Amino acid sequence: MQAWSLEFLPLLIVLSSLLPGLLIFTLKEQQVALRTSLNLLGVVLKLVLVYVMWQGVKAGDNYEFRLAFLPGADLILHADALSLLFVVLSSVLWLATTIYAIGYLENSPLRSRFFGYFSLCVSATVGLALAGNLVSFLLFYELLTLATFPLVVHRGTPQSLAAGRRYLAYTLSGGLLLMLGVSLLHLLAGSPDFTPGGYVLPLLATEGALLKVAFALLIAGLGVKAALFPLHGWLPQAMVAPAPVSALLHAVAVVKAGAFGIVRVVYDVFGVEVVSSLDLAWPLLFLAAFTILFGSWCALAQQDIKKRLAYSTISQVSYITLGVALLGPLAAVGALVHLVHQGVMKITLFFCAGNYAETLGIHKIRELNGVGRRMPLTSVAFTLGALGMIGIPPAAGFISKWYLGLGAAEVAQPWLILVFVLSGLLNACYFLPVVYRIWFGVQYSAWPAPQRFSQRLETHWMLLVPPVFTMLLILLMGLFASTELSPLSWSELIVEREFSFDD
Amino acid sequence: MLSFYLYLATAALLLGVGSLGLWRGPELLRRILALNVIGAGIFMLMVSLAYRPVLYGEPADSVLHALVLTGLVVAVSATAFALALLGRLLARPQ
Amino acid sequence: MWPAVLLVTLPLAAALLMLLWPRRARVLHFAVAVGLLPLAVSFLLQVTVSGEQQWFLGNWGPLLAIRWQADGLTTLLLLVSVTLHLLVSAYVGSIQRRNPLPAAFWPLSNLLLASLQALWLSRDLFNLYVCLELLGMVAVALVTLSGDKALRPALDYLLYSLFASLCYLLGVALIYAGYGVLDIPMLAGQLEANWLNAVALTLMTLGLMLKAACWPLHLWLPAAHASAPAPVSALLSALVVKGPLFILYLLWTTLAPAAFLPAAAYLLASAALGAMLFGGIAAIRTPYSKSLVAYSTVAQLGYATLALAFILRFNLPEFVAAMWLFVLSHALAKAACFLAIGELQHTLGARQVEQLKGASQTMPLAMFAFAVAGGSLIGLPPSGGFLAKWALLLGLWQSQQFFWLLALVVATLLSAAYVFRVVVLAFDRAAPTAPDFSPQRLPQYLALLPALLVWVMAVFSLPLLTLLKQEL
Amino acid sequence: MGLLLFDVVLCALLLTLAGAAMLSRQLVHAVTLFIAFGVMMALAWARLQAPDLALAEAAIGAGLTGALCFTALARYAGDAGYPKPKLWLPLVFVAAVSALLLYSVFQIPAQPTTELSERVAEHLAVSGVSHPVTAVLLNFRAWDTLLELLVLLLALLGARQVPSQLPLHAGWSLSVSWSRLLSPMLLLLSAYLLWRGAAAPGGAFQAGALLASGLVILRLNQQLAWLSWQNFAVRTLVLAGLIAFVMAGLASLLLPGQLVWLSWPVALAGGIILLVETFATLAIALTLALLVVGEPEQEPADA
Repeated sequence: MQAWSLEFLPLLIVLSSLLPGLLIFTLKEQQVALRTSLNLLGVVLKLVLVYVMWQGVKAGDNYEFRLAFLPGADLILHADALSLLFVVLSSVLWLATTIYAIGYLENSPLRSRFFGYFSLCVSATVGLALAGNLVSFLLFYELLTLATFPLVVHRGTPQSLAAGRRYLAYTLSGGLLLMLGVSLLHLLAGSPDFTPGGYVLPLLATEGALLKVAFALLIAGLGVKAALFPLHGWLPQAMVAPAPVSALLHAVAVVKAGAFGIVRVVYDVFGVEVVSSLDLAWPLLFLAAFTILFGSWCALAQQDIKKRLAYSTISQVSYITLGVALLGPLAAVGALVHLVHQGVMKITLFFCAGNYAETLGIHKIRELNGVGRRMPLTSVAFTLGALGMIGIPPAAGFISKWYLGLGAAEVAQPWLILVFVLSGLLNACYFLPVVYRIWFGVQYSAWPAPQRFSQRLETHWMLLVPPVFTMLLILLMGLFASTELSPLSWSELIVEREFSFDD
Repeated sequence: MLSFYLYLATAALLLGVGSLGLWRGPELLRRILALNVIGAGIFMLMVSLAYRPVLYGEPADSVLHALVLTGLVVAVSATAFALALLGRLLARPQ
Repeated sequence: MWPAVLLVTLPLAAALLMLLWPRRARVLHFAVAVGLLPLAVSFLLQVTVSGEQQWFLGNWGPLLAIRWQADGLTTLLLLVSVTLHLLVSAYVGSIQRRNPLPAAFWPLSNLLLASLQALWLSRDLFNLYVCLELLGMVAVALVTLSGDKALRPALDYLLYSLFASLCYLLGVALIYAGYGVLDIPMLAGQLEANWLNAVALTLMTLGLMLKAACWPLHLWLPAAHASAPAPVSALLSALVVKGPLFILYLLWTTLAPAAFLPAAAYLLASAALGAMLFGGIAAIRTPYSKSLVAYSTVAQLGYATLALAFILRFNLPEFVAAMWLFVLSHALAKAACFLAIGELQHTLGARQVEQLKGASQTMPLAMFAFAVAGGSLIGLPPSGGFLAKWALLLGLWQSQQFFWLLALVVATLLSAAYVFRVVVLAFDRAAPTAPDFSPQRLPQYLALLPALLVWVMAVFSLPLLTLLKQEL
Repeated sequence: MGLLLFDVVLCALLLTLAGAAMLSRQLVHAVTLFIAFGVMMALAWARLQAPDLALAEAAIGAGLTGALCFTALARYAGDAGYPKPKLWLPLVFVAAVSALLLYSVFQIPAQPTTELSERVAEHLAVSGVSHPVTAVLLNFRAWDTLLELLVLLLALLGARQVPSQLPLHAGWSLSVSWSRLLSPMLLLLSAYLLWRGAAAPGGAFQAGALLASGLVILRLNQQLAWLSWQNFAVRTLVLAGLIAFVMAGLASLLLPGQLVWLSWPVALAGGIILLVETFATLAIALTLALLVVGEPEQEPADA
């Protein structure tokens, strides 16, 4: 691999969505073809570049791009196994979501603005994944907030504006806490690159109290985006955004950014050793466990499909946090693989919810009665996603929950198994009735607002392909979990690299 | 020596009187006058300071005199501008 | 000497010529404004390379002469003033057809630049008084350009400003009474901690705080800045209020005896706290968009004042860097804000914040400029405002000021609230305010330019810190 | 002893006049008292051995400020009355502040630091003039003076932005003839003051202010129709002081060996100062006159 590509590939991966995004802003509303091709060009380019980088990282290449930024803290884009996991996830799902969004927003106004911010949002996410130190992470974390805000308020209705205000209130406060934490840590330890095993170990003896403060600030800041209880208030409201936005927000961009940040902070900043010797994991563990149950419990009460999915996200993302907080290798595998699996499953569910809403005008769960016959493919995808969420094999969700359970057993926290079982039951309680209604419910009234998008297919093909594609991913990830290509084996590789420093 | 302190005290009291006028007003014109009284107090302080060497048989401090002269011109300019603004403000149809 | 002299005299001479031949004013103005930019840049480079320079005007040697000094900070301020001057005049030129400012704008803005440059360079207590007085009067004259509605704010501004200069002058007189010296570097370290100096410094500080609109002495600012024409407000908020702040910094970092520093730090810090909180709250509550930006100036100056207070208490390089980074980034960001709001206000015929509904569809560029500049006001990375806040945070952590960290958090949230108050409205699609005429592109781009500059600033943090001679 | 008595009376008078001006019920009284106060100030300057200031104060402080104030006063004719302002709260506060200030000024050491004066005396010989105040103003601290001329110009520019019409009364024949007699004398007197400034009290400001009063008197008596900003020659003269100053500064910077702004070569210093002062006098006179009498008729000019 040539030297320049080692340096510039990470930057190119960020730019491959940023530049098309900026170009799209300047386009006129009617230039549909140009806009679409720019979008797809960006997606394809990014996927190719990510593939090259994946091969490189597997071979042990060290990709790193540096730019002088703050004194003592460069802006670093660095590719390691963990960042690549997130980069691959976001690029693949960006492909699906872009196609979906093109179909979803056909003929709606202000599309240039939408796709512009959409690309910025993905750039920020990828940048965040590649960020090589805390300061760079903070930068992309804030940019992500700014890029997603216009998407949340895209509809411009009073509801979406209110949701946007709340979103900002939460995420900006979170960003601020993160900034406080990052600056404190910068003062204590500087801002070196993320290091497997962390870099604050030398400070453990002298600065224990301040390290605890920094950890709390960082987790609180990240917890806002990861929707940890009690910082989750923005998420259910943000549902007013268009379906592709919700899909992206929940599966990759915002929520996962928080979870990913927690992974980074625990493994690569503080390190398992420091976290356990400062007893920092316990509060996080309890909080995550509570959020899992709380989210599921709230989801039960929701009658709106997207709202139910939103609360389900709150619950599911906390599995990742929980897995991280367990501090064991098996739990870590579970957490990382869940990061991917949950993303793919949740995006499928949101695509389907969007399809129901767009094609038939269905927003409430009771309106789903009998929709399986009208939209079979979408419904199959939805069912598979739901089963995965509950953790039923062979869907991907089973794998991650299995590893999390093993992890809990490994670190001798059997009570957590109880949490998993309880949460699984709750999951079943709020997903199975929906599935039941879809397939076996009797349609009791006409569809609220049916539209005919296609002669042969149940809906527009661009709305149908993405959920089917992600559904296949769910199946494949579940069935071929043991192959080398699967997220599971990649997660195992990451954990091997992370934990080899602690043994 | 006594007169030196007398003038110093007068300067301080002029500042007080001017501040009183500035606070009370009520007319804007009086406030502008009050600012001038304060200015006069400061100039008197400076001129008294310039007078100090005279007490010891030396010539008065010419630098301070020059500064006060500059200050006077600045003060009259500012007053003129303020009065012009005031004039326009009052002449304006309500 | 030449660059320094030309940076002051060129705008001055240009103003005189414009007054003689008003018809040529615009051509002359742009020729000079464009010419000054490379001059300021080369001066900056020269000072960077060969270090601090100073001159005794008239070649009379210290004590007798007025001292000019050009260090990194001064040249940076000179450059920023020249840049914003050029930018704002380009904006005025670009809206000339639509709503021309009175012809007096051209000479007055040149005089404003000249007096600012004179102020940045001067290191003489009395000369600074004359500069302050000059600056105040140009500023008031510029405010009156928007006609009769600005009369009362302008007069109030003038009276407050006069009173403030008199306070300052009294302080100078008292210092002179004790030491017979007006030169600041010569007085450095000389002042004893006695009653007379305490009174003198208090008076000067109060006067300067009144001029710099430090809370609670800010009462004149919102009305004056809101009623001035938008480009003038941009200059006033971006540059004019920074002049007294600069003098305040000079006074307290070089002149004041160490025994006074803690008390002054408390005074300044409480003023800063008030500014950050009440300025922010006022900006959130005001119904008018320009007042919002004006109150935001009050709030933002609070950060710089806070940094100054902590310079006095702890003398960490972080705080010095924070103060001047705040000043620089605020200058650029606020210019962008005022130009953008002015453009929105004029095109949409909207004086109230509520009327900016849907502006992101009708005038995306101007709104984007406002949002980008607002990002720096909030301190989002990677903007200049972030840089400043980062330095301040590091300093506060280092000196373990947990209360002030909390205050900073609250203040930042308040600034986010007032910036996004506008931005959220701009995304309202329900009933967008229709533009009165088709929006002009060039002025909007000109509003965007400083906003982008302030974000670019973040990349140049290291050179900036080198110039400010601060190592973090 | 007699001098002290004079001082006591003068100070008491000053304070009384100022206090009365601030507290009087009617504004017209306030202005009158203020003018009287100005005259007394001039007296005080003379007593304190500041003849330059006495001259300037007499012309600028008492004369021109008074004229300006009366002009403004005319506008208050139709103005509604104001509520009687509070007295005691401000009085108590101000009394406290004054007490503080009194205490502070008594802390001022009676022994002056004379280093700066010595420096002035030392360099007076090479300053080009023999009167120290003029030397400070136009040589040692010439930059202050230049900026101060700018302040004066700005007052005019600012005032021009906010024109307001005052009806000019037709000249009263007696005053017209008197003014014709008076003004050449004023002109002569101011020229003398200017010339004298090089060696003795007097100089550009005093001369300019005196000349300005002559111009104002004539203008108010319907003379000098050319006295308007619109007139190019007038404009040139108003700016002449600054232009001469800046040109002299730049020119001297071009001379070999002169590396610093506003440093006059020793041989030319006297000439340069006289040149600058002459133009400054004209500029000050015209600026002040324009400030007092305003423009005959206004037309807002757009860029």
